[in-house]
Amino acid sequence: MSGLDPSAPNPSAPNRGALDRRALAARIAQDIPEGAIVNLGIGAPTLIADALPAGLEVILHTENGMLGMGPAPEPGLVDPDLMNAGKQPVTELPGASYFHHADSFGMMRGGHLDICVLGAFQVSERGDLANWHTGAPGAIPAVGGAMDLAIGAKSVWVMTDLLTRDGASKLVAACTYPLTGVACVSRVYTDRAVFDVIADGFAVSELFGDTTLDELQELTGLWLRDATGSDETEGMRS
Amino acid sequence: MSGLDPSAPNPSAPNRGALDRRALAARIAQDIPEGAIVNLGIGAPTLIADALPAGLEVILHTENGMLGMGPAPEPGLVDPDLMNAGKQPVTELPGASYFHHADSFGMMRGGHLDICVLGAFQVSERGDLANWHTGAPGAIPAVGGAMDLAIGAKSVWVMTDLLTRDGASKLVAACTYPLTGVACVSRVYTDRAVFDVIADGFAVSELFGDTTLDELQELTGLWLRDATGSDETEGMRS
Amino acid sequence: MISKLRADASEAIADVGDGATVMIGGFGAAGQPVELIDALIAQGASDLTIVSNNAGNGDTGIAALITAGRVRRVVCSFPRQADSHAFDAAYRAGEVELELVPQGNLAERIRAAGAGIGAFFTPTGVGTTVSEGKEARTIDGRDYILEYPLRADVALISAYRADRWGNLVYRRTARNFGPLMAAAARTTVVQVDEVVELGALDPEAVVTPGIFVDRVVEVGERPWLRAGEFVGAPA
Amino acid sequence: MISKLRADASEAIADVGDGATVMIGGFGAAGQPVELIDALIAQGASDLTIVSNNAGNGDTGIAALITAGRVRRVVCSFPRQADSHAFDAAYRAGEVELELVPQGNLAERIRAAGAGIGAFFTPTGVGTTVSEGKEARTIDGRDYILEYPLRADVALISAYRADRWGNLVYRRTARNFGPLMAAAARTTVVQVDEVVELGALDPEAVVTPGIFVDRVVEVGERPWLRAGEFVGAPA
Repeated sequence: MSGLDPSAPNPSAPNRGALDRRALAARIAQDIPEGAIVNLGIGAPTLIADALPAGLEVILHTENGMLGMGPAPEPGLVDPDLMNAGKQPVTELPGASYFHHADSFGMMRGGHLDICVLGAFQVSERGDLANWHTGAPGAIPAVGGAMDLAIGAKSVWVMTDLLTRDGASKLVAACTYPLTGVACVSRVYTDRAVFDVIADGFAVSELFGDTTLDELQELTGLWLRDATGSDETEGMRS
Repeated sequence: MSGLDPSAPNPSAPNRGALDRRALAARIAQDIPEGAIVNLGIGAPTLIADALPAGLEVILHTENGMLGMGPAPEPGLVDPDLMNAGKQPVTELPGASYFHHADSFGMMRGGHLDICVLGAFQVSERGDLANWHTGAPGAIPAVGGAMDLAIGAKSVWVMTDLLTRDGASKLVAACTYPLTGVACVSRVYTDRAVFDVIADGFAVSELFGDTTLDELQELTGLWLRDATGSDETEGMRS
Repeated sequence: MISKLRADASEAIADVGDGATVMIGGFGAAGQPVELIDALIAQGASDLTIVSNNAGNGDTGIAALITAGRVRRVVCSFPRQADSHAFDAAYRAGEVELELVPQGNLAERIRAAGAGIGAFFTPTGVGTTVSEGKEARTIDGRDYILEYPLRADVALISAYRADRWGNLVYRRTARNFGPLMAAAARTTVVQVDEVVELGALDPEAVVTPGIFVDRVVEVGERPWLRAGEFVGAPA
Repeated sequence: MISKLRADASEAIADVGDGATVMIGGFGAAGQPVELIDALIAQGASDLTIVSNNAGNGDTGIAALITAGRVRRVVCSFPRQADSHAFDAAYRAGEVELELVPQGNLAERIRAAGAGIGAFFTPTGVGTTVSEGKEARTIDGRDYILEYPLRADVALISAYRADRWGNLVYRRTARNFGPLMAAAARTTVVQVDEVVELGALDPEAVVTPGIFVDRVVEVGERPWLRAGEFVGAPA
C-alpha cells in the first residue's frame, strides 16, 4: 500500500546521513510512549515494531481483529490462523484479545487507536493522504483498511522517503493521486527530516544528516516553517 | 408491560369455558415448533415456557443478552448475574450463549427471532400494538424493549384477555393508547378465541368454550371473518 | 509497564465533574457498578446526566444518586418499576428530566458513539411517540427514523475479571450494556470482582479489550453474591 | 431435537442458485471456507455476486471460482494482491465487475444487514473517490457519507468448533468477517474443524450464537494446519 518496500534500496537518497529505513523506524519508535495503542501499516511501518525498546509495553492493533500482536513466530511455529494485515504470520502476547472486523474497525473509526503509521504516495500541506491508488489507467484499485485508519487514529503519522524513485517530492501542495483521507496526517517522518502538518503548511521539526531547510524547500518546492529549534511539536512525549 | 398479571383472576370473563391463563399459555405453546427461537414478554407470556412439551427444543431469547434461557432456579441456586427481562432469576441450558445489548437487539431488529409473544392494552385491525403506556396524564412512560420486539420478530403474537377489567375490547378498529409498533401483530390469543390479523381486519380461527362469533362481534364491535373452518391460518405448524 | 489498576473506587472516579454525562451499566441489579456509584455519591459531582437502562431501584445505586439531588437528566428505556420511587418522586417534582429511548435504540446509539458512526436509521419506534420530531425515511420499503450517537464523559461499569491492561470478561447477563458503554465514554472506569495476571484471560473470550478501559478497581466478590440473595423476585 | 449438522459440504450448499449473492468469510487464508467453496464450484451455481474481503489468492478458493467463470461481480476491499492473477485477468477482460468498499465500511455494512439498520453515516471515504455519488452530511462538525446494508442469500464461513445448535467459536484472526456474515445472510453455512457436544462450548465464549447459523459441516482439521505450511510469506 505504501509503495515502500522495506528491503529495497532507495536510489534517490544521496548518502549524506539521510536515515535508512531501519534507522527511520527507530526514530519513529522513540515517539511512541508506553501504553500507546498503535497500528502499523503494511510495508515499512512494520519495521517500527522491532525498533521499540525491549520491555516497553506498546499494544499493537492489527485490522484483522487483534490487539496485543507479537513479532513473527519462530520457524516451525507458524499458525495459519494468526496473521497481520499484511497476511504475514505473527504471534500473540500475554494480554492479547481477538474480535471481529466490525469491532476492529469500530476501534479505528471511533477514535480509540492512539497512533497509526502509514506509508504514502503523497501528503499535502493540509494533511491530505494519498497512499492507496496511483490512479493509473488499468490499475486495479485495492483500498483495504487504509481509509479507515487514515480517518480514525488519534494521530496519523506517515513514514516514507521524501522523494519518489524519480526524484519527485512526496510532500506536495495538493495531492494529484486519489486521496485516502482528507486533512488526516499530523506528522511525516522521512529519510531527510520530520515534518509536522500545521495550520499553514509543513513545519520541519528535525533534520537528518546534513540536510538543510533550504535544500528541503528546493526538493519539495514548498515553503517550510523552521521548527527545528522549537519544542512546539506534536510528539506525544513532549 | 402487558397489564396482564399471570396470577390475577379475570373478573370480566364469565366462566363458560373461556381459557384461564395457564390453559391459554398451553394453547399458544402448541403453535411453537421445535427449533423456534422465541422471546416471551414480561408477565403472562412467561407462562408459555412452562407449557412447552418436555424434550421439545425451543430456544428462549431474553433481551438482556442470552439465548438458551432455562426455567427459574431451585431455591438456593439463584445467581444474581442471571436474570430475564422481567428481572426474575433464571437458569442456563446446555447450548446457551451470552452477548451484549447491541447484539441482543440486533437479533430482534435484524429479524432473527422466529416468534415473540407480548401482552397488550390494545391491538388494532391492521395489527398495530399498544402495550407500553396508557398515555394517562402524569403516568411515567417506560418502554424497555417492547418497541424493538414489536418490529423485530418474524411473528409477533399477543397473549391477552379479550376484554379489559372494565369490559372494553382490547381488539379495536384503531388504537387509542400510544402505539408500540405499527402493523406488527400477526395473531392474538385471547381467553375467548384466537384472532389472525388479515388484510381486512381480524379473522377468528378458533373459539374457546361456548363463545360464538356473533358474541365476539358484539363484544369487540368489529366485523370478524369466520376462519374457524379454514386451515388458512398463520400457525407455524400448518 | 501498563497498569490501569486503581487503589479504590474514590480514586478512580475522583475527576468526574459537575455537569458530566455519566453512563452507568447494568440491567436491574445485574452489572450495576454499585461501589463506583457509591463513590460518586460521596465525591459530590452534581448536575449529572445519567445514561442507563433503568432509573434506579430501591434506595441504592442510581436511586441514591437521584435522592441526593445530583441528577439533572436521565436517558433510559425503563424508568418506571415497582421500586423506582426515587426517580418517580424527582420526576414528578420536576427535578429530573427524562429522555425515554427504546432499549434497542439506546444500545445502538451507545454502540454508534463507540464505533464512530455519525447516525443510523432504525425501524424501532416508527409511528410511535418516540419518533416525534425525528427524521424519517423509507429504505427498500421499510420505514426508519434517524438516531444519533450517545456519548459520555465517563462510563461506570461492572465486570467479572480484568487484567492490568483493562481486558474484561463479564458474568452471564451482567454483561448487558458494559461492552457498549466502555467504548462510548471518554473515560471508562470498571469495577471487577477480581484482577488476574496479564495473560490469564483467554484472548478468544475477552469481551471488552483493554483499549476501551481506562481504570480498573478490584472490589472483591460483590456483596449480593456473598449474601446469596437476589434483589428481584424470589426464586 | 435441533440439529444443524449436515453430512458434507455438497449437501450443505446444494440449493445455492444461479445469480445468488454469496458472502465468503476470511481474510487471506485465515477463515477462508475452503471446502465449502470447493463444493460450490462442483455444484455449478453461476452468475454469482461474491462479497468478501479479498478476491482470491493463487488458484484455489475464490480464485478458482472466478477462473471457473461463475462470478459476475465482486464486492470487496482488497482485490489486488501479489497472487490475485485469477481476479486480475477476469477483471481486465471485463468478465467481472468490482465494487470496491473500504474494509471498515464493508464490515459495517454487513453488520448493518444483520442488525436491521437501514443505513448509517460513516466518516470513512469522505473526500475520496469511493464517496462519489453518495449522500453526504456534516454531523456535529464531522463529515460523513451514507452507506447501506450488504445482505446475502448465502454466507459461507469457517469456524473452529460448533455444537448442533450452531453455536460457534473461532481461532485467532480467523474470526474476522465470520460473525458478521453469519448474521447478514438468509442462509448461513459453516465449516468447522470439530463438532462438539451441546453444552461443551463455554456460553461466555460463544462468538456466534446458533441463531445466526443454519447448517454446519465438520471438515476435520484444515489441510493447511496439518501441513504446517503457511500460504503467506514464510516466517
